[in-house]
Amino acid sequence: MKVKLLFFAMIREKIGKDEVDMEIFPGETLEQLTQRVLAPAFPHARFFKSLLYAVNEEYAGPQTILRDGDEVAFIPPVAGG
Amino acid sequence: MKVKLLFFAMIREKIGKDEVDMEIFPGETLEQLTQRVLAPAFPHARFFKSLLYAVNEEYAGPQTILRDGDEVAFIPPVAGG
Amino acid sequence: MLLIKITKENINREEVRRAVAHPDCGAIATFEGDIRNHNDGKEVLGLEYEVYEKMFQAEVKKIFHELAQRWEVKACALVQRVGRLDVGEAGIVIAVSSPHRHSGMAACAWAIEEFKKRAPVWKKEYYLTDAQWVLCNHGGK
Amino acid sequence: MLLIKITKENINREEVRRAVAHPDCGAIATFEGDIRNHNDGKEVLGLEYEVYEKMFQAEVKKIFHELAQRWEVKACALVQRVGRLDVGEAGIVIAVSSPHRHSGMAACAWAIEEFKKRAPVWKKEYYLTDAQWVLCNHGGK
Repeated sequence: MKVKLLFFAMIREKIGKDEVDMEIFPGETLEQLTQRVLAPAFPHARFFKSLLYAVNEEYAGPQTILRDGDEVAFIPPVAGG
Repeated sequence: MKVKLLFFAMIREKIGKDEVDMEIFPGETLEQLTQRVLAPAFPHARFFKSLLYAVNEEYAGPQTILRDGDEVAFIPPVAGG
Repeated sequence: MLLIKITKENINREEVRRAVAHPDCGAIATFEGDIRNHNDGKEVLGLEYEVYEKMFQAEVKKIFHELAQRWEVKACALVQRVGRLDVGEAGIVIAVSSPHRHSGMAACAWAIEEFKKRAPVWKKEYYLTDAQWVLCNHGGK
Repeated sequence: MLLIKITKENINREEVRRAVAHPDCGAIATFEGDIRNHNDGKEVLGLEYEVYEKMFQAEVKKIFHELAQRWEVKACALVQRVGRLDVGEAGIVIAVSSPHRHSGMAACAWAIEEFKKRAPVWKKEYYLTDAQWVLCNHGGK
Protein backbone atom coordinates (compact mmCIF):
# COMPACT_ATOMS: atom_id res chain seq x y z
CA MET A 1 0.00 0.00 0.00
CA LYS A 2 1.35 3.32 -1.02
CA VAL A 3 0.51 6.91 -0.13
CA LYS A 4 1.82 10.21 -1.41
CA LEU A 5 3.17 12.64 1.18
CA LEU A 6 3.19 16.39 0.63
CA PHE A 7 5.51 18.71 2.51
CA PHE A 8 5.07 22.45 2.87
CA ALA A 9 6.85 25.43 4.38
CA MET A 10 9.37 24.57 7.13
CA ILE A 11 8.70 20.85 6.69
CA ARG A 12 9.46 21.02 2.98
CA GLU A 13 12.66 22.91 3.70
CA LYS A 14 13.82 20.51 6.42
CA ILE A 15 13.01 17.36 4.41
CA GLY A 16 14.39 18.92 1.26
CA LYS A 17 11.55 17.66 -0.94
CA ASP A 18 8.00 18.73 -1.61
CA GLU A 19 6.61 15.24 -2.05
CA VAL A 20 7.51 11.56 -1.69
CA ASP A 21 5.72 8.26 -2.28
CA MET A 22 5.77 5.98 0.73
CA GLU A 23 4.82 2.41 1.65
CA ILE A 24 2.47 2.21 4.64
CA PHE A 25 1.54 -0.62 6.96
CA PRO A 26 -1.99 -1.98 6.90
CA GLY A 27 -3.99 -0.03 9.50
CA GLU A 28 -1.34 2.62 9.95
CA THR A 29 -2.69 5.91 11.27
CA LEU A 30 -1.69 9.42 10.31
CA GLU A 31 -0.04 9.85 13.67
CA GLN A 32 2.05 6.70 13.30
CA LEU A 33 3.12 7.64 9.81
CA THR A 34 4.05 11.11 11.03
CA GLN A 35 6.30 9.71 13.72
CA ARG A 36 8.10 7.52 11.22
CA VAL A 37 8.53 10.23 8.66
CA LEU A 38 8.97 13.48 10.56
CA ALA A 39 10.29 12.64 14.03
CA PRO A 40 13.89 12.29 12.84
CA ALA A 41 13.83 15.77 11.35
CA PHE A 42 11.74 17.37 14.12
CA PRO A 43 12.92 16.15 17.51
CA HIS A 44 10.72 18.49 19.57
CA ALA A 45 7.32 17.10 20.64
CA ARG A 46 5.99 20.68 20.59
CA PHE A 47 6.21 20.71 16.81
CA PHE A 48 3.73 17.85 16.53
CA LYS A 49 1.23 19.50 18.83
CA SER A 50 0.67 22.27 16.34
CA LEU A 51 0.72 19.98 13.31
CA LEU A 52 -2.46 19.28 11.36
CA TYR A 53 -3.11 16.77 8.60
CA ALA A 54 -5.04 16.64 5.39
CA VAL A 55 -5.95 13.47 3.56
CA ASN A 56 -7.07 13.96 -0.03
CA GLU A 57 -7.39 17.72 0.48
CA GLU A 58 -9.53 17.53 3.61
CA TYR A 59 -8.46 18.10 7.19
CA ALA A 60 -8.21 14.74 8.97
CA GLY A 61 -7.60 13.72 12.58
CA PRO A 62 -4.39 11.98 13.77
CA GLN A 63 -6.20 8.68 14.28
CA THR A 64 -7.31 8.49 10.64
CA ILE A 65 -6.34 5.14 9.11
CA LEU A 66 -4.61 5.51 5.78
CA ARG A 67 -5.68 3.77 2.61
CA ASP A 68 -3.85 2.89 -0.54
CA GLY A 69 -3.48 5.87 -2.84
CA ASP A 70 -4.20 8.53 -0.22
CA GLU A 71 -2.59 11.90 -0.62
CA VAL A 72 -1.36 12.98 2.80
CA ALA A 73 -0.38 16.56 3.54
CA PHE A 74 1.33 17.71 6.72
CA ILE A 75 -0.05 21.10 7.62
CA PRO A 76 2.19 23.12 9.91
CA PRO A 77 0.55 26.23 11.43
CA VAL A 78 -1.01 28.23 8.65
CA ALA A 79 -0.47 31.94 8.32
CA GLY A 80 -3.44 32.83 6.19
CA GLY A 81 -3.35 35.51 3.55
CA MET B 1 -31.17 90.03 12.37
CA LYS B 2 -30.75 87.90 9.34
CA VAL B 3 -30.07 84.21 8.78
CA LYS B 4 -29.43 82.21 5.64
CA LEU B 5 -31.69 79.23 5.04
CA LEU B 6 -30.55 76.22 3.02
CA PHE B 7 -33.00 73.82 1.40
CA PHE B 8 -32.21 70.32 0.20
CA ALA B 9 -33.88 67.42 -1.56
CA MET B 10 -37.71 67.45 -1.39
CA ILE B 11 -37.68 70.73 0.53
CA ARG B 12 -35.58 72.41 -2.14
CA GLU B 13 -37.90 71.12 -4.84
CA LYS B 14 -41.07 72.20 -3.02
CA ILE B 15 -39.75 75.66 -2.15
CA GLY B 16 -38.20 76.03 -5.56
CA LYS B 17 -34.96 77.52 -4.23
CA ASP B 18 -31.83 76.16 -2.63
CA GLU B 19 -31.25 79.12 -0.32
CA VAL B 20 -32.86 82.33 0.92
CA ASP B 21 -31.90 85.08 3.35
CA MET B 22 -34.47 85.71 6.03
CA GLU B 23 -35.16 88.19 8.83
CA ILE B 24 -35.66 86.54 12.21
CA PHE B 25 -37.22 87.77 15.44
CA PRO B 26 -35.02 88.21 18.49
CA GLY B 27 -35.10 84.94 20.43
CA GLU B 28 -36.70 82.99 17.62
CA THR B 29 -36.03 79.27 17.79
CA LEU B 30 -35.34 76.87 14.97
CA GLU B 31 -38.75 75.33 15.50
CA GLN B 32 -40.55 78.66 15.30
CA LEU B 33 -38.66 79.62 12.17
CA THR B 34 -39.46 76.26 10.61
CA GLN B 35 -43.16 76.72 11.18
CA ARG B 36 -43.09 80.15 9.55
CA VAL B 37 -41.06 79.01 6.57
CA LEU B 38 -42.03 75.42 5.86
CA ALA B 39 -45.53 74.86 7.24
CA PRO B 40 -47.26 76.44 4.23
CA ALA B 41 -45.49 74.07 1.87
CA PHE B 42 -45.66 71.01 4.13
CA PRO B 43 -49.08 70.76 5.76
CA HIS B 44 -48.52 67.34 7.36
CA ALA B 45 -47.22 67.36 10.93
CA ARG B 46 -45.56 64.02 10.21
CA PHE B 47 -43.07 65.75 7.95
CA PHE B 48 -41.74 67.83 10.82
CA LYS B 49 -41.28 64.85 13.09
CA SER B 50 -38.61 63.48 10.82
CA LEU B 51 -36.98 66.84 10.15
CA LEU B 52 -33.59 67.68 11.60
CA TYR B 53 -31.70 70.95 11.66
CA ALA B 54 -28.17 72.14 11.27
CA VAL B 55 -26.89 75.53 12.34
CA ASN B 56 -23.53 76.51 10.90
CA GLU B 57 -22.93 72.94 9.69
CA GLU B 58 -23.68 71.26 13.00
CA TYR B 59 -26.79 69.37 13.99
CA ALA B 60 -28.87 71.52 16.33
CA GLY B 61 -32.02 70.89 18.40
CA PRO B 62 -35.38 72.53 17.59
CA GLN B 63 -35.16 74.81 20.65
CA THR B 64 -31.90 76.37 19.48
CA ILE B 65 -32.17 80.16 19.49
CA LEU B 66 -30.95 81.70 16.29
CA ARG B 67 -28.36 84.42 16.05
CA ASP B 68 -27.57 86.98 13.43
CA GLY B 69 -25.64 85.51 10.52
CA ASP B 70 -26.47 81.88 11.28
CA GLU B 71 -26.61 79.46 8.39
CA VAL B 72 -29.62 77.24 8.95
CA ALA B 73 -30.11 74.00 7.04
CA PHE B 74 -33.26 71.93 7.09
CA ILE B 75 -32.27 68.28 7.02
CA PRO B 76 -35.00 65.94 5.82
CA PRO B 77 -34.31 62.23 6.38
CA VAL B 78 -30.88 61.42 5.02
CA ALA B 79 -30.30 58.49 2.76
CA GLY B 80 -26.59 58.07 3.22
CA GLY B 81 -24.26 56.93 0.49
CA MET C 1 -4.07 60.63 6.49
CA LEU C 2 -7.57 61.56 5.58
CA LEU C 3 -9.36 61.80 2.26
CA ILE C 4 -12.91 63.16 2.22
CA LYS C 5 -14.14 63.95 -1.22
CA ILE C 6 -17.35 64.67 -3.12
CA THR C 7 -17.21 64.05 -6.83
CA LYS C 8 -19.38 64.24 -9.92
CA GLU C 9 -17.18 61.71 -11.71
CA ASN C 10 -16.97 57.95 -11.34
CA ILE C 11 -15.34 57.16 -8.02
CA ASN C 12 -11.69 56.29 -8.49
CA ARG C 13 -11.21 53.22 -6.29
CA GLU C 14 -7.46 53.21 -6.75
CA GLU C 15 -7.29 56.77 -5.41
CA VAL C 16 -9.23 55.68 -2.32
CA ARG C 17 -6.94 52.72 -1.76
CA ARG C 18 -3.80 54.78 -2.24
CA ALA C 19 -5.10 57.31 0.28
CA VAL C 20 -5.14 54.71 3.05
CA ALA C 21 -2.39 52.24 2.10
CA HIS C 22 0.69 52.44 4.29
CA PRO C 23 3.71 50.14 4.81
CA ASP C 24 2.84 50.01 8.54
CA CYS C 25 -0.56 48.56 7.82
CA GLY C 26 -1.51 45.01 7.10
CA ALA C 27 -5.19 45.49 6.47
CA ILE C 28 -7.45 47.60 4.31
CA ALA C 29 -11.20 47.23 4.80
CA THR C 30 -13.38 48.76 2.13
CA PHE C 31 -17.08 49.29 1.71
CA GLU C 32 -18.60 50.22 -1.61
CA GLY C 33 -22.26 51.16 -2.02
CA ASP C 34 -23.53 50.57 -5.54
CA ILE C 35 -26.78 51.60 -7.18
CA ARG C 36 -29.17 48.65 -7.19
CA ASN C 37 -31.69 47.95 -9.92
CA HIS C 38 -34.54 47.72 -7.42
CA ASN C 39 -35.69 49.09 -4.08
CA ASP C 40 -38.84 48.35 -2.10
CA GLY C 41 -40.10 46.18 -4.92
CA LYS C 42 -39.77 48.89 -7.57
CA GLU C 43 -37.45 48.80 -10.52
CA VAL C 44 -34.87 51.56 -10.22
CA LEU C 45 -33.47 53.08 -13.41
CA GLY C 46 -30.98 55.38 -11.78
CA LEU C 47 -30.69 57.98 -9.10
CA GLU C 48 -29.54 61.35 -8.03
CA TYR C 49 -27.48 62.22 -4.99
CA GLU C 50 -27.58 65.60 -3.35
CA VAL C 51 -25.13 66.67 -0.66
CA TYR C 52 -24.85 69.60 1.74
CA GLU C 53 -21.19 69.86 0.93
CA LYS C 54 -19.70 71.95 3.73
CA MET C 55 -21.57 70.11 6.46
CA PHE C 56 -20.78 66.80 4.80
CA GLN C 57 -17.06 67.48 5.11
CA ALA C 58 -17.45 68.53 8.75
CA GLU C 59 -19.63 65.57 9.69
CA VAL C 60 -17.46 62.93 8.02
CA LYS C 61 -14.41 64.46 9.68
CA LYS C 62 -16.18 64.02 13.04
CA ILE C 63 -17.05 60.41 12.22
CA PHE C 64 -13.44 59.63 11.35
CA HIS C 65 -12.24 61.41 14.46
CA GLU C 66 -14.53 59.32 16.67
CA LEU C 67 -13.47 56.22 14.75
CA ALA C 68 -9.81 56.86 15.47
CA GLN C 69 -10.61 57.05 19.18
CA ARG C 70 -12.38 53.70 19.13
CA TRP C 71 -10.06 51.63 16.95
CA GLU C 72 -6.41 51.49 16.10
CA VAL C 73 -6.53 52.68 12.53
CA LYS C 74 -3.96 54.35 10.33
CA ALA C 75 -5.99 56.20 7.73
CA CYS C 76 -9.54 56.67 6.52
CA ALA C 77 -10.94 57.72 3.17
CA LEU C 78 -14.44 58.41 1.94
CA VAL C 79 -15.54 59.45 -1.50
CA GLN C 80 -19.18 60.29 -2.19
CA ARG C 81 -20.57 60.62 -5.67
CA VAL C 82 -23.13 63.37 -6.40
CA GLY C 83 -25.46 64.06 -9.30
CA ARG C 84 -27.04 61.52 -11.59
CA LEU C 85 -25.92 57.87 -11.32
CA ASP C 86 -26.78 54.74 -13.27
CA VAL C 87 -27.50 51.29 -11.90
CA GLY C 88 -24.26 49.50 -11.01
CA GLU C 89 -22.27 52.66 -10.40
CA ALA C 90 -20.70 53.32 -7.03
CA GLY C 91 -22.35 55.98 -4.88
CA ILE C 92 -19.86 55.76 -2.05
CA VAL C 93 -16.56 54.13 -1.20
CA ILE C 94 -15.17 54.07 2.34
CA ALA C 95 -11.77 52.58 3.18
CA VAL C 96 -9.94 52.14 6.46
CA SER C 97 -6.40 50.91 6.91
CA SER C 98 -5.18 49.41 10.16
CA PRO C 99 -2.21 47.47 11.49
CA HIS C 100 -4.48 44.50 12.22
CA ARG C 101 -7.49 43.17 10.40
CA HIS C 102 -10.02 43.07 13.24
CA SER C 103 -9.89 46.76 13.99
CA GLY C 104 -10.05 47.71 10.32
CA MET C 105 -13.14 45.66 9.51
CA ALA C 106 -14.94 46.76 12.68
CA ALA C 107 -14.06 50.41 12.13
CA CYS C 108 -15.18 50.34 8.50
CA ALA C 109 -18.51 48.70 9.39
CA TRP C 110 -19.06 51.29 12.13
CA ALA C 111 -18.16 54.17 9.81
CA ILE C 112 -20.81 53.19 7.25
CA GLU C 113 -23.51 53.01 9.89
CA GLU C 114 -22.62 56.40 11.31
CA PHE C 115 -22.35 57.85 7.84
CA LYS C 116 -25.79 56.58 6.86
CA LYS C 117 -27.26 58.12 10.01
CA ARG C 118 -25.47 61.43 10.03
CA ALA C 119 -24.07 62.52 6.69
CA PRO C 120 -26.26 65.09 4.94
CA VAL C 121 -26.81 63.15 1.72
CA TRP C 122 -30.12 62.67 -0.06
CA LYS C 123 -31.05 60.27 -2.76
CA LYS C 124 -33.78 60.52 -5.37
CA GLU C 125 -34.71 57.32 -7.12
CA TYR C 126 -35.92 57.32 -10.70
CA TYR C 127 -38.41 54.66 -11.72
CA LEU C 128 -40.07 53.91 -15.03
CA THR C 129 -42.79 56.53 -14.66
CA ASP C 130 -41.88 58.61 -11.64
CA ALA C 131 -39.19 59.54 -9.14
CA GLN C 132 -39.01 59.84 -5.38
CA TRP C 133 -36.75 61.05 -2.60
CA VAL C 134 -35.77 58.04 -0.52
CA LEU C 135 -36.81 58.43 3.09
CA CYS C 136 -34.71 56.55 5.57
CA ASN C 137 -35.07 56.91 9.29
CA HIS C 138 -32.36 59.06 10.57
CA GLY C 139 -30.73 59.79 13.78
CA GLY C 140 -28.82 63.00 13.44
CA LYS C 141 -27.26 63.68 16.78
CA MET D 1 -20.68 33.65 -8.82
CA LEU D 2 -17.46 32.58 -7.33
CA LEU D 3 -13.87 33.52 -8.02
CA ILE D 4 -11.11 31.65 -6.19
CA LYS D 5 -7.70 32.26 -7.60
CA ILE D 6 -4.05 31.85 -6.75
CA THR D 7 -1.68 34.11 -8.64
CA LYS D 8 2.01 34.90 -8.94
CA GLU D 9 1.23 38.36 -10.31
CA ASN D 10 0.06 41.49 -8.54
CA ILE D 11 -3.55 41.00 -7.47
CA ASN D 12 -5.90 42.71 -9.89
CA ARG D 13 -8.39 44.46 -7.59
CA GLU D 14 -10.67 45.45 -10.44
CA GLU D 15 -10.99 41.79 -11.45
CA VAL D 16 -12.02 40.94 -7.88
CA ARG D 17 -14.60 43.70 -7.84
CA ARG D 18 -16.01 42.77 -11.22
CA ALA D 19 -16.36 39.16 -10.07
CA VAL D 20 -18.77 40.16 -7.30
CA ALA D 21 -20.51 43.29 -8.62
CA HIS D 22 -24.12 42.74 -9.63
CA PRO D 23 -27.02 45.11 -10.38
CA ASP D 24 -29.05 43.35 -7.65
CA CYS D 25 -26.49 44.24 -5.04
CA GLY D 26 -26.09 47.46 -3.15
CA ALA D 27 -23.00 46.57 -1.16
CA ILE D 28 -19.51 45.28 -1.76
CA ALA D 29 -17.34 44.61 1.28
CA THR D 30 -13.66 44.07 0.62
CA PHE D 31 -10.72 43.05 2.73
CA GLU D 32 -7.16 43.44 1.52
CA GLY D 33 -4.18 42.07 3.40
CA ASP D 34 -0.96 43.92 2.60
CA ILE D 35 2.62 43.13 3.48
CA ARG D 36 3.68 45.19 6.49
CA ASN D 37 7.18 46.52 7.03
CA HIS D 38 7.36 45.00 10.50
CA ASN D 39 6.11 42.08 12.57
CA ASP D 40 6.74 41.19 16.18
CA GLY D 41 9.11 44.12 16.46
CA LYS D 42 11.29 43.03 13.55
CA GLU D 43 11.75 44.91 10.32
CA VAL D 44 10.32 42.91 7.44
CA LEU D 45 11.88 43.32 4.00
CA GLY D 46 9.49 41.10 2.13
CA LEU D 47 7.98 37.68 2.22
CA GLU D 48 7.13 34.51 0.48
CA TYR D 49 3.77 32.78 0.35
CA GLU D 50 3.39 29.08 -0.19
CA VAL D 51 0.04 27.43 -0.89
CA TYR D 52 -1.21 23.85 -1.07
CA GLU D 53 -3.12 24.73 -4.20
CA LYS D 54 -5.68 21.93 -4.62
CA MET D 55 -6.67 21.92 -0.98
CA PHE D 56 -6.73 25.71 -0.95
CA GLN D 57 -9.38 25.73 -3.67
CA ALA D 58 -11.42 23.07 -1.86
CA GLU D 59 -11.18 24.79 1.53
CA VAL D 60 -12.05 28.26 0.28
CA LYS D 61 -15.01 26.79 -1.61
CA LYS D 62 -16.20 25.30 1.68
CA ILE D 63 -15.77 28.61 3.47
CA PHE D 64 -17.82 30.43 0.83
CA HIS D 65 -20.44 27.71 0.92
CA GLU D 66 -20.83 28.05 4.68
CA LEU D 67 -20.85 31.82 4.30
CA ALA D 68 -23.76 31.68 1.85
CA GLN D 69 -25.74 29.66 4.37
CA ARG D 70 -25.17 32.21 7.12
CA TRP D 71 -25.69 35.48 5.24
CA GLU D 72 -27.63 36.74 2.29
CA VAL D 73 -24.82 37.33 -0.16
CA LYS D 74 -24.72 37.39 -3.91
CA ALA D 75 -21.13 36.57 -4.79
CA CYS D 76 -17.74 36.00 -3.22
CA ALA D 77 -14.26 36.32 -4.58
CA LEU D 78 -10.84 35.59 -3.14
CA VAL D 79 -7.47 36.02 -4.76
CA GLN D 80 -4.32 34.86 -2.99
CA ARG D 81 -0.86 35.87 -4.11
CA VAL D 82 1.97 33.30 -3.98
CA GLY D 83 5.72 33.54 -4.28
CA ARG D 84 7.89 36.47 -3.31
CA LEU D 85 6.19 39.75 -2.27
CA ASP D 86 7.50 43.17 -1.34
CA VAL D 87 6.34 45.40 1.50
CA GLY D 88 3.12 47.19 0.55
CA GLU D 89 1.98 44.57 -1.94
CA ALA D 90 -1.32 42.79 -1.45
CA GLY D 91 -1.14 39.17 -0.32
CA ILE D 92 -4.86 38.58 -0.38
CA VAL D 93 -8.06 40.29 -1.46
CA ILE D 94 -11.50 39.02 -0.43
CA ALA D 95 -14.73 40.62 -1.66
CA VAL D 96 -18.36 39.87 -0.90
CA SER D 97 -21.38 41.45 -2.57
CA SER D 98 -24.78 41.51 -0.91
CA PRO D 99 -28.14 43.19 -1.36
CA HIS D 100 -27.69 44.95 1.98
CA ARG D 101 -24.63 46.31 3.66
CA HIS D 102 -24.87 44.60 7.05
CA SER D 103 -24.74 41.07 5.69
CA GLY D 104 -21.89 41.91 3.33
CA MET D 105 -19.61 43.42 5.97
CA ALA D 106 -20.34 40.66 8.48
CA ALA D 107 -19.82 37.94 5.89
CA CYS D 108 -16.56 39.42 4.69
CA ALA D 109 -15.21 39.75 8.24
CA TRP D 110 -16.20 36.15 8.96
CA ALA D 111 -14.62 34.91 5.75
CA ILE D 112 -11.22 36.38 6.61
CA GLU D 113 -11.22 34.79 10.05
CA GLU D 114 -12.12 31.37 8.67
CA PHE D 115 -9.61 31.75 5.90
CA LYS D 116 -6.82 32.61 8.32
CA LYS D 117 -7.67 29.54 10.39
CA ARG D 118 -8.24 27.02 7.66
CA ALA D 119 -6.67 27.90 4.33
CA PRO D 120 -3.39 26.03 3.71
CA VAL D 121 -1.18 29.06 3.20
CA TRP D 122 2.23 29.62 4.73
CA LYS D 123 4.27 32.74 4.97
CA LYS D 124 8.01 33.15 5.30
CA GLU D 125 9.22 36.55 6.42
CA TYR D 126 12.54 37.92 5.27
CA TYR D 127 14.44 40.18 7.64
CA LEU D 128 17.74 42.00 7.29
CA THR D 129 19.89 39.01 8.20
CA ASP D 130 17.56 36.03 8.32
CA ALA D 131 14.16 34.63 7.41
CA GLN D 132 11.49 32.70 9.26
CA TRP D 133 8.24 30.85 8.67
CA VAL D 134 5.52 32.71 10.52
CA LEU D 135 3.80 30.52 13.08
CA CYS D 136 0.24 31.42 13.80
CA ASN D 137 -2.01 29.34 15.97
CA HIS D 138 -4.34 27.48 13.80
CA GLY D 139 -7.53 25.69 14.15
CA GLY D 140 -8.00 23.52 11.16
CA LYS D 141 -11.27 21.72 11.61
